[in-house]
Amino acid sequence: MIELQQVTKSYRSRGTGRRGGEVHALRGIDLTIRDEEMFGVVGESGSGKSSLLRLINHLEAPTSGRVLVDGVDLARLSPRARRAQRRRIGMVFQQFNLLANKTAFDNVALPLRLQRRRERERVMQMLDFVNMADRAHQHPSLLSGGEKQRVAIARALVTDPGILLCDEPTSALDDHHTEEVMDILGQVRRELRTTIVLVSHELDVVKASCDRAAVLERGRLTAVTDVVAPPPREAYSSYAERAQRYLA
Amino acid sequence: MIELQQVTKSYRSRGTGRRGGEVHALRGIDLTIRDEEMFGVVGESGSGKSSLLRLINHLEAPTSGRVLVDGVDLARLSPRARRAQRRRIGMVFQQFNLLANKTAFDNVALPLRLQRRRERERVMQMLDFVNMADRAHQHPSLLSGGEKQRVAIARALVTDPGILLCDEPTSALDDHHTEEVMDILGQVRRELRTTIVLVSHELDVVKASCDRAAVLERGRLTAVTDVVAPPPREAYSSYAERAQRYLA
Amino acid sequence: MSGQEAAGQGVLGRLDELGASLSAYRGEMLQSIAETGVMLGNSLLAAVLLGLPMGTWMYLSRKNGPQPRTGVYALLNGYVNVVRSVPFLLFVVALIPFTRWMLGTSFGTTAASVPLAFVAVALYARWVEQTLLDVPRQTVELADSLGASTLQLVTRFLYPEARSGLVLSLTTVTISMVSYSTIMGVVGGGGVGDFAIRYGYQTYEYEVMYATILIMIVVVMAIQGLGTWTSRRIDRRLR
Amino acid sequence: MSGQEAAGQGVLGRLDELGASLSAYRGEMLQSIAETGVMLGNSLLAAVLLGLPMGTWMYLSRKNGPQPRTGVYALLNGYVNVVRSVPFLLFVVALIPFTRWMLGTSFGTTAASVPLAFVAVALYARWVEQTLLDVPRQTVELADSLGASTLQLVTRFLYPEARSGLVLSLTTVTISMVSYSTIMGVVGGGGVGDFAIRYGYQTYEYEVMYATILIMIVVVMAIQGLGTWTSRRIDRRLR
Amino acid sequence: ASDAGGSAGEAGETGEDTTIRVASHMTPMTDVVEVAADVAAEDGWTVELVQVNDNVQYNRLLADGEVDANFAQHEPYMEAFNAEHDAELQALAPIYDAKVGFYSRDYDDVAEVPDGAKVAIPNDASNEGRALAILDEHGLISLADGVGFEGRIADVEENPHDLEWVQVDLLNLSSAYEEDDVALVYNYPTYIARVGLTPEDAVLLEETVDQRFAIQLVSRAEDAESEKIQALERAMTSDEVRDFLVEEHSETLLPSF
Ligand SMILES: Nc1ncnc2c1ncn2[C@@H]1O[C@H](COP(=O)(O)OP(=O)(O)OP(=O)(O)O)[C@@H](O)[C@H]1O
Ligand SMILES: Nc1ncnc2c1ncn2[C@@H]1O[C@H](COP(=O)(O)OP(=O)(O)OP(=O)(O)O)[C@@H](O)[C@H]1O
Ligand SMILES: [Mg+2]
Ligand SMILES: [Mg+2]
Repeated sequence: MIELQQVTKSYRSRGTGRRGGEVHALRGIDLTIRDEEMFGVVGESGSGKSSLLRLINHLEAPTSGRVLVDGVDLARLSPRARRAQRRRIGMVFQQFNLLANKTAFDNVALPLRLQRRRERERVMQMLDFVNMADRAHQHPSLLSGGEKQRVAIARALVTDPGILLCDEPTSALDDHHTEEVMDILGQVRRELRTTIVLVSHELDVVKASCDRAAVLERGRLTAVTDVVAPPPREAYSSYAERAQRYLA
Repeated sequence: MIELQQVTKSYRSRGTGRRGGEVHALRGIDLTIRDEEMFGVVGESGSGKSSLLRLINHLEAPTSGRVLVDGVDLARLSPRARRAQRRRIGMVFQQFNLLANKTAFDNVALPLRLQRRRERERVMQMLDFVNMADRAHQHPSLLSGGEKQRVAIARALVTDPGILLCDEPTSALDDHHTEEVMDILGQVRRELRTTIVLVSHELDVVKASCDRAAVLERGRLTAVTDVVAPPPREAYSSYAERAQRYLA
Repeated sequence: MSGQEAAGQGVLGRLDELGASLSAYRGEMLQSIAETGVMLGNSLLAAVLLGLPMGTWMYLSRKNGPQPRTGVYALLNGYVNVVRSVPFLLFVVALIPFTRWMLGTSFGTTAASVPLAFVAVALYARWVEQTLLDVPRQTVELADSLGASTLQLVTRFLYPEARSGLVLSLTTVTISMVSYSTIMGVVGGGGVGDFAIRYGYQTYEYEVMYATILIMIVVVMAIQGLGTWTSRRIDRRLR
Repeated sequence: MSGQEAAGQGVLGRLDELGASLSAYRGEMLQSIAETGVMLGNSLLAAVLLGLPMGTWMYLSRKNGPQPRTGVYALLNGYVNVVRSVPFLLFVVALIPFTRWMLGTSFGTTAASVPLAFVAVALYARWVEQTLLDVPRQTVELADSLGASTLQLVTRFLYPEARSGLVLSLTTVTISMVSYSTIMGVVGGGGVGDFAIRYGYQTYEYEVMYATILIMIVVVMAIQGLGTWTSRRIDRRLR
Repeated sequence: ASDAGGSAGEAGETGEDTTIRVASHMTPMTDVVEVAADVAAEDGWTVELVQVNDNVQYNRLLADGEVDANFAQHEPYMEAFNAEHDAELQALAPIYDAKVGFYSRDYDDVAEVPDGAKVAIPNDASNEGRALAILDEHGLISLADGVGFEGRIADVEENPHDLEWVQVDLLNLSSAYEEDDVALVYNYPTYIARVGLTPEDAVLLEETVDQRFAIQLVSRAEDAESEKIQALERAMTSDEVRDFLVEEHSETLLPSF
């Protein structure tokens, strides 16, 4: 369970003297995300979505208020204990953040290596899970966007984290690859029972897969809605076919 | 009028020896785009959309076949005449391609300067058209994605080109900014009677604004459809409100 | 007189000596600073007037550049590599006939600027090439799509976008030139470095030597500071 | 004997002479190449063993770095700037007591490696800092999100991602060292550059000088070529 | 006073250490050392040549006990070093002398040299003083009292002919000779030979040839009597060295022993 209690986050603006000042990215957020749910966070650009996500694994410290993950406040831990805690929270980035000089396999193995674990089996199992086992020894530059994101998801899941944070995991992808990735996330949730927090500005994506969603507007939480799933999409044999049907 | 006659485009693959070879980006395309129409090009990633667009202003030369713009084959022109021809075709890029060290004003003035024209009025008029007159003296780094793209559109239009080529002009933008930009393109077409070629993988965008659309699949033209416009969207006061209504 | 007093006097004496020897050399030191100024000024002028176009040409003519010309590139690249690898002292000596042909004399501060200029041109050309390579490909594409000529591509697109990098690398070249100019005493160029060597090192006036070195460190840091500041000021890429 | 014949003999004679003088010096030339090798080897070893950690530390401790420490940064940065601005000859001389304390002697090829090492460390540290700055911020963020320690950040994330840049800048440092080593004759370090100066500049054996310079150019180009090739090979960022 | 030097000396006396390290600068000095090395080898000594490419380091090395002797300088230069560094170096034997002087491409006599002409002199302290002293001796300039051979340009008190100074590296002086508007060029015979001249062609020669400026074999004062240094001195002043100087360098150098 993730709890945000009266959380505020402000940044010193990056501008030079004249335009300097505080940016209030989040203001007085109270929010509880339940175990095993897929929770969406939507909002305009600059509304504070990424900030909220980054507070959960303490990549940013809250300016005021508390962030509890399974009852633990990361701000109060020693750096060492905080690192240990972070390892229990996976993160998927918008730009994939794969290491370019490592193969898909090595990228997925990386979190295990950081814990001095060498588990080939586990790595291959995760690559298999995201359907990338056959590309294990390719470098990211040879993979398509959707493939890269699948590897990134495998990497986030390989240590079996209880929580998976996803910051716009599909916005760099076209429709086709978006579906691919969202299918995987759905599967993660069903099969691994991971709590997933999904930040996105694409309403379709959130509507199609989340249980609940928070709507942010200029740093404030304007609503937490139960999401009503849309009717399932028609299945097409190809993008071209679908495009043609949709446009006509 | 833009005509593609039996156009083929292949690239030498970038790979090293082992994986080297030809990539057939476009195969035997026959296509006519009429004056003053808004023409969509859709297709999966890698299907050849950008290649097709870049053939029109001859940023790439066709491997075989002919590309005629208003009856003229750019491949047969001298470099000088080709440059003159290109100046009559505006282009809007996915990543905006604004010069970071020039203000919005200077970016828009740039195409005029290349022709040794100094027309302050004209530049301000275009900035006004895209609703950016009040930001004229800001540098791109201070503008939002939608604002940047609007400046880029003003730049493409400032020389009053007969044709506007847009390569995924909205895919770097969120829904909100996408609407903003598409509204401007609609206005361009209505008010300036410019022929617009719009490449996008976002079907919604194409469906909402194009008259006709070509569907590409692995370099082949699978269809040219007349687009049926969708019912107009409901008007919401804010993204947050719309998000809430859509998700629930 | 106690030992302590003697020691005290010793220190004072040395300070006095330092002051005295420095003020005795003030005129010459100022002159040597002026000489360094002349040598730097000339060679940087050459770097800007010749190195900049040369580096730009290398950028344009390289294999995947906007106007590939293998021959031209190989030539320019060869020049840069050769100038970089010949021991500078020998380079200076080898250039004497050329300098004399060009300026009528091969000795003195102006003449010393010639070999420095060759090196500055080569170093800056290489930096310009590298800096232009950092300009995003899309900028070149934009220029193409707007029908810009090659000259316009360079002056309207590449230079404005790369300007902060161009300033920063000119700074680095300047500092390298300070260090190269140290050798120019060999052909009567003078300069601060030569002053430190001749008046400090060779005649064992270590106060003069250390004072001069201090000046050089300050000057180099000032150049670096100015360069960094300027390049930040004119960089609008991120805020 | 006709004039033509005489001229022909003249040319042949000169060629013979060139061959003769070169082969006469072969032993010494080989030795000087070996000396340069020793000096380069030692200073590059220092660059890797000390300059790499130092540059990394500068990257980590700088103002917006992962672990800002103003004091540490100012210190390291000062070292780099000072070593870069002191005339190298004077730097070599100033280090003599230190070198003797460390190695028991202050002359000869090994001792000459000491000042070279100082410079190599400073230059490489600066390059390493710059190269690591080119690693995308997101990579650091990824390391953080995976709970990596600082050591892991460096060894598992930064170095693997920056490796081609690190190799390329080591190449540049190596070439600078070839040029710095030219001066090491001052403390009896020998080396190719000193060889060329002694025989070319001081005794007017121009054939020997040109031959030596040619060797240096070839060596520098080979180093550059090897460096570029290696850095391309290990770079998987784009294909 | 140097420990290192002391122990080296003792080793020599006990016969264990037969290596004599001699620092030198450039040819022909280094050649002389090599000739002497062959001579000393006959008596079982190994002379090791340490080449330094600089005019201060051979004295540093000697004062610091890193070499046993050096051969590169004249006595006044050595004394200047002693004075500044509290060193006790001692000149043992003059080996050869060079007839330094001024050369001119355009004039056959100093009297023809016009006022305001350029004069090229070396840019290292020891040779600068020597060059100025020659001009002083011939009355072209006058130096401040008491500077002797250690004058710098700043010590020129009267310069009636308004001579303009061009200071360049010793080795570039012969290049300066070919310069158009340089009227007088100081030089050593060895280097001026490069443009085909000998001291005969000089327009001004050093007059006070009192061997002050003969190149000396130098050691630390305390080692001067050691067996090792004695052996070295013998070799350096041997007939072989004299023959070498006469045969190879008779036009430019005079043996001084
Ligand atoms: N490191 C930072 N320093 C200063 N301001 C920041 C920083 N990070 C974010 N901000 C500001 O905080 C606000 C919220 O940013 P945040 O990245 O959380 O928004 P977002 O909803 O994720 O937007 P987007 O959809 O564009 O990613 C914005 O105004 C942003 O400019
Ligand atoms: N310069 C090039 N060199 C080699 N191959 C290229 C080049 N440009 C494009 N290609 C290849 O040509 C094919 C079509 O590319 P194109 O960019 O036209 O596709 P696209 O439909 O625009 O895709 P996307 O939606 O990803 O932009 C792809 O397989 C691509 O890898
Ligand atoms: Mg965000
Ligand atoms: Mg494309």
